[in-house]
Amino acid sequence: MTVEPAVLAELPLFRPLPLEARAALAALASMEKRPSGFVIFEEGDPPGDVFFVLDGRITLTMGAGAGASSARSLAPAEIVGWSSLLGRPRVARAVVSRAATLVRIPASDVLELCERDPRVGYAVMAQAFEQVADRLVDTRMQLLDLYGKSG
Amino acid sequence: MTDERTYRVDLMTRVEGEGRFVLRVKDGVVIDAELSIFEAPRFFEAFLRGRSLFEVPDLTARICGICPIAYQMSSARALEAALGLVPTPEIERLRRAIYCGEWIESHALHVFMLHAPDFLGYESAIEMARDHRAIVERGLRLKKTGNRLIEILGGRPSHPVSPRVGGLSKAPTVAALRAIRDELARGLEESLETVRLVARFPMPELEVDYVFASCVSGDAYPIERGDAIVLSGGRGVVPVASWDREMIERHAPHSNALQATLADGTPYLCGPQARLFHHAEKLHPVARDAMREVGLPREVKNPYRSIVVRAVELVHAFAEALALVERYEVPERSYVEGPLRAGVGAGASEAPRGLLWHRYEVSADGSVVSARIVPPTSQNQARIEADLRALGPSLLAMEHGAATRRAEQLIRSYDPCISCATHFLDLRIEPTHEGSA
Amino acid sequence: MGSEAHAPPARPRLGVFKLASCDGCQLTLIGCEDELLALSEKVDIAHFPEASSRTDVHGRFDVALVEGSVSAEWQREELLSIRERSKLLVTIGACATSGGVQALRNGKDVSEFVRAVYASPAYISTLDRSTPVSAHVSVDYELRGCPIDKHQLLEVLTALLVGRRPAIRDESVCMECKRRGNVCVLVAHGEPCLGPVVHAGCGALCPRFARGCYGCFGPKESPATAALAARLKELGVPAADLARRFRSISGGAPAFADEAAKQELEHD
Amino acid sequence: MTHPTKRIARAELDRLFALLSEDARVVHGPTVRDGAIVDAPLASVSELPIGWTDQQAPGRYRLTRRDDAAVFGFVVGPSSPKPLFFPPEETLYRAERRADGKVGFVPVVPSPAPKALLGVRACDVAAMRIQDRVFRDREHREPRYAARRDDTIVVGVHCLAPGPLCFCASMGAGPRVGEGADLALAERLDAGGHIFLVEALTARGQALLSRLEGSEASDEELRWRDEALASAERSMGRTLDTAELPGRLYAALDHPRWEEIASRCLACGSCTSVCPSCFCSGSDDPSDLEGAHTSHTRHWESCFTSAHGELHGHTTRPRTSERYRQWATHKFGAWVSQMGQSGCVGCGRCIAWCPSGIDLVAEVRAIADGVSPVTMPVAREVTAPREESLVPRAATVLARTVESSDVVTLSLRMEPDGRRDFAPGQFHQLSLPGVGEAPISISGDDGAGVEHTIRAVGKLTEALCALRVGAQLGVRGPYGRGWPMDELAGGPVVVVAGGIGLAPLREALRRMLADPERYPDVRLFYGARTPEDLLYGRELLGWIDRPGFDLHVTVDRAGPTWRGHVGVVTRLLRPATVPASARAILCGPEVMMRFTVDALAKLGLPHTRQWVTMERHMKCATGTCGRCQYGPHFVCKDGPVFRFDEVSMLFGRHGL
Repeated sequence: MTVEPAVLAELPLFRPLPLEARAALAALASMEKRPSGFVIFEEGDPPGDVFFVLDGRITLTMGAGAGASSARSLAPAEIVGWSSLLGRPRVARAVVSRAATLVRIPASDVLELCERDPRVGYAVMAQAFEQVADRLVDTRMQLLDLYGKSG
Repeated sequence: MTDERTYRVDLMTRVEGEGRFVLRVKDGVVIDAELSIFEAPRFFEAFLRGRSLFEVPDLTARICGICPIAYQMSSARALEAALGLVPTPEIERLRRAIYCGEWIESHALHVFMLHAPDFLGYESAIEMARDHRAIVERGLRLKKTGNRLIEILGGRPSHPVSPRVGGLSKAPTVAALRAIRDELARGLEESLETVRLVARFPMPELEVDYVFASCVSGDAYPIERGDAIVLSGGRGVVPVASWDREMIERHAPHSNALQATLADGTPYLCGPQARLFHHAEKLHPVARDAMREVGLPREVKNPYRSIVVRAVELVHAFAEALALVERYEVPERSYVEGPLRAGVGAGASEAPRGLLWHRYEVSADGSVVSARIVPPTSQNQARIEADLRALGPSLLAMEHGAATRRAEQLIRSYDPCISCATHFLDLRIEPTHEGSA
Repeated sequence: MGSEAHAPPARPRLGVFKLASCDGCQLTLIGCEDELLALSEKVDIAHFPEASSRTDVHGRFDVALVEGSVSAEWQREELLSIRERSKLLVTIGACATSGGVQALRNGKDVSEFVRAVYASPAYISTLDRSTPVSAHVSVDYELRGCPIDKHQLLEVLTALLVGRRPAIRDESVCMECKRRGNVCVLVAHGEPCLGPVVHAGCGALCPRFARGCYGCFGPKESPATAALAARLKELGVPAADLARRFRSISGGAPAFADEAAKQELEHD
Repeated sequence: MTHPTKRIARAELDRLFALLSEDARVVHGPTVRDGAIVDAPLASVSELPIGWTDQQAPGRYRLTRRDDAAVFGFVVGPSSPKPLFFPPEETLYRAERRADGKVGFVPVVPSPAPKALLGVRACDVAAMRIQDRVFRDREHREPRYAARRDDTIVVGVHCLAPGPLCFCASMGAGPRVGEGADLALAERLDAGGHIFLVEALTARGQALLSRLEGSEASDEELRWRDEALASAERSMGRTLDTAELPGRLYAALDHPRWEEIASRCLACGSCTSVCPSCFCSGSDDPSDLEGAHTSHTRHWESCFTSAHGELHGHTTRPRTSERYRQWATHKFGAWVSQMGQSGCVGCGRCIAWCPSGIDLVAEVRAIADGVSPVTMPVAREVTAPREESLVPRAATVLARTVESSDVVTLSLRMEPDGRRDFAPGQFHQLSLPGVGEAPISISGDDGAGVEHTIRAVGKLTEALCALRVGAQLGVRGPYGRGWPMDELAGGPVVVVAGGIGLAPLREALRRMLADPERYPDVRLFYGARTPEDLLYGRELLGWIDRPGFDLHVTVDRAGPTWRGHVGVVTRLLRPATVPASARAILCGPEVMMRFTVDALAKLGLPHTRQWVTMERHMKCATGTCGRCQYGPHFVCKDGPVFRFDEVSMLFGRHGL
């Protein structure tokens, strides 16, 4: 499925881009529908594409095996696979927990775009940074055991 | 064919502290009689060195949980001798009162909880209570009264806080001490009952010729004060300060024990029988009547019969305590003080289980230079083993278990206080601790 | 509850054990004159050599009361065995809880001690340190005191039997002293008193008898030993004396041992 | 103010004593014991400390002889009247738990002999008024205190020669004996002789005065007294500026001096114990060997003990600096919002009897002088006191529902009448004789009984969770301030719950859903650790289709079958789900509420539109034990629900 540039305008990460940049990215992007239970990537996989949730729900879990714990579920418009923007392996496992529509873009194309225009690069990275920081806060709250200590 | 029998108990029960005994009889001859103690040493004499002399009664109390006042009193007396302090008669009466509390507590504990089950055939007083609840409850009541008396005068039964060098840190109000009067009066009645009770106990036979050693305390039956030490058998009276020249302690490898004997090697006995022998006429008249009533002689040669002597002393302690409480007035001072000086002093008193002797050397700044403590159980230990040897042949006619119990019962007769003894008794710790490992 | 017949629950088994000690703490159990017989109906006093010839050297226990410190190797071995066989292990008293008065040997040359006391030192086998039970095995509850207080002992036994936390306060002796209406010996008489840093439980006995607390119950929670030492110095207590006061009945407790060491350093 | 005043001779004191002793009244007064002047029952005037005085300095007190025969020629000793009315240790009730699971409670209320107090200083009279307010004249009237305190005759003594540690004038408590005394004496000992001016402050005092032999006091004598009092006021050993002191102390919570004091403070509790107004207490439930018979006892406690700050097995004030700060800020600060007056009367005892010699006045001045104050809450209106004996009543378990592996809901019938009155957000004190007592919030009314959802985290909650239908337990309450149901009406309501925090919110939710006209828009945001920890699952599902109700649930960790949100509850709070006009009520652990409050504030909800429930260890639940004191509030009676701005100053801080 092809992706309309207008779809990218809905995603916070790409909202700062000039129209032509969004159109260029849209040409590289694809849209896919995935059923519940589909594994988008596993923790530790090599870097690859980045995804965005259009609808449905994606759950990220960390720590494979019996001790797996859910980190968070992602709401529409959130980025899935930000670590690829840094060229790092996947830090979590991403599973579709409610049938989802995803936009897929190769991370290398996004990075290339950023390098070409540092202002665009700054805007994209600032957005990505904020989403990552947000997740860090959540993780911290989970570590604090937000619901546990009371009687 | 040789007939060799071994009677042994690896963990002695109903005694204070941990010990075991072995009695071996071969072809009717006792070849080994050994009371050994595997209690770990605690080094009191060693760590007292360098402490302030005022701390000594608090520390020596910790030698024994049953007779701490005896330790406090003997050490305080020794230190007073070193400093040249002379407590007033009022202070001495207070000391006698608290010491009576300890006699009551310790004798009631021993007579009812530790020794009586032997005579009536039980493993413990708790078990005995199923059939003889009234007797056990009486024992507990008497013991409680002793403890209460100590509490009023010293705060708590074990390691009371008031005894100090020079006297007691604080004297009770008249009302506080009188509060125990009725309890003591009832205890006096019940202790008389106790004499009658234990006098009826079936008594195993054993006759021993003892050399008796006991404190002399003026005209009084000796409790809290030893002016001198008297020996029987024409051996005369020894000043407290030179007791360590009359008596020697020997490290006897065969018995694992540091044993005291007289200088000529004669074992001697201290404790209730010795006190009665030397001082029967000084007992309170009520106690003397009780003696007469049950036909107890002044010289008790059967060690098992010490339970009756203890009961008589219980009567005496109650009568004495009652009199002291009734006559009590708050003294001007509850302790005497004086300047520090370098010196040496010895002191003795009569712990419930016998003569307790202390000697200290102190420096001019009031710290302890050296300490020596000779507790009753160490003095009696050679005697205990000698008595075991005497008992040996009579056991051969008995079933083995009963014979072993009879031997253990004999050791209990001396009310041995093993923790007290430990700090000086030899500790040849055997590789296997058969008692509990 | 249904109507089906239930066998009465087995009485919990109690064991009383002794290491290096004076017997005063286990004597406290016999000293519960009013409660002893009732207690023996509620619990099976299966091993208590001081009180009964019925012993169970190898048995299992629901509650083990351990008196005394570890000061010989065989005691360490016995302790490991007691721990293995007991559901709950309760230390009773200062020896078991902090090493006791015999911990005064710690840090000293014990062979010299042995020579000082014993005529034939060759026979003596002992560890060079007297250590608390908790240095060797895990402890479920530590009951303080030299000796322990009988009401606290009953409270611990009751709480363990009923299944609640023992109501034993870790406050200072001052709290007890004030509740009793004693006049503070430190403030009113300048008497050195360890009460402000010592664990309550004795009923503030020493101040009641006009003397300063000497620390039978060991340090309270967060004991301000340095602050107290500073204050006592203002009152004229020399460092060497302070060191001895902290290194006494509960001298093996780390808070007191550390303060004593500080004062000894200063003195030297 | 003129009161009838007589001049009596020194010898007439004996008659006064005899009058006070009438009707078997026990006369308490100062006397010499153990090197100090202490309070004790007296047999005669001769037992008063005639010719004695005291010398006081920080950490030092010495009794010395005067060179005259003054009867009241000293300041104050270590004991105050406090223990006569609020004993250091007492039994409040006895409880029984029978083999059949039934429980019984018998209150212990003393019937003491009536008392007269002779020679009470102005500061102590003021302290008695403070204690009256704590135990008798506020929302609750504690019958034991009242039994000891009512019908007590108080003969005060004007303080004409204050000591070096005195500062009653700064605290408005002296040196003139004020309200609370029946008679006030002024002792005059000069060349003119040894006399007393006796002033009647009450009708009862007047009646006594009329029976004393003496003449009406002359103008000269009254002038002498007033001048002596004025001079005493000027010669106080210490002074303290109390203007806006609460606000200044609370503004200085981070002052480095608190830590410095901790290097001198022994945290021994001597100061609070000698304080004539300190009222904090702890309680124990000693039982017999079976736990069948229990006594509930209360004892003096101190904010310097670890137990006092205990909350769920850890202590909230582990540091001495925090404990000292708690004491000083309570005494001079929180007390004002709680009782309408400072807790300090300036008697100086805490300075004299501090073994370390810490000078409270100097410390407070060092910390609070020159600090700009924060705004403090005002004291709440004192309602007519209602009898509060602190004795539980029996309740019977009607139903037991297992909510999760460690959470159980018990529906309880209150014996004997089955009443079910409570407000959503209030709590009950649930107890099991022999095991203990704890505050448990009320989670609902099921039409037959009052529901309590309990998580098994300790010995008591484990035992409560194990109770079977038909078993009994003890209940006190309901206590506390619940959710602001009236203020929530009208607009959108956001309800945020974490874990078991849904329990105290459930009844509020039920009532809102049952009344859609008042509560047209209710949104529940609920987070739990795992799907298994979610409470009331079936009931929540039943609510989903209600018009005007929105449910958002999230869990921290989920298995593969979970299709819902994963992540912390704050992630659910977005502009799309939280209208800026909403009011919010929150319940969960403190850390969860802290993040939630911030998230809601970002979405436009000011602190004044958010309510939280506070957790503290509620022991007495009536504002008399001091355990749950939280800054200027008692959580048990001023909370547990607070509008967030009432606690925002303290929220999330350590050591409070």
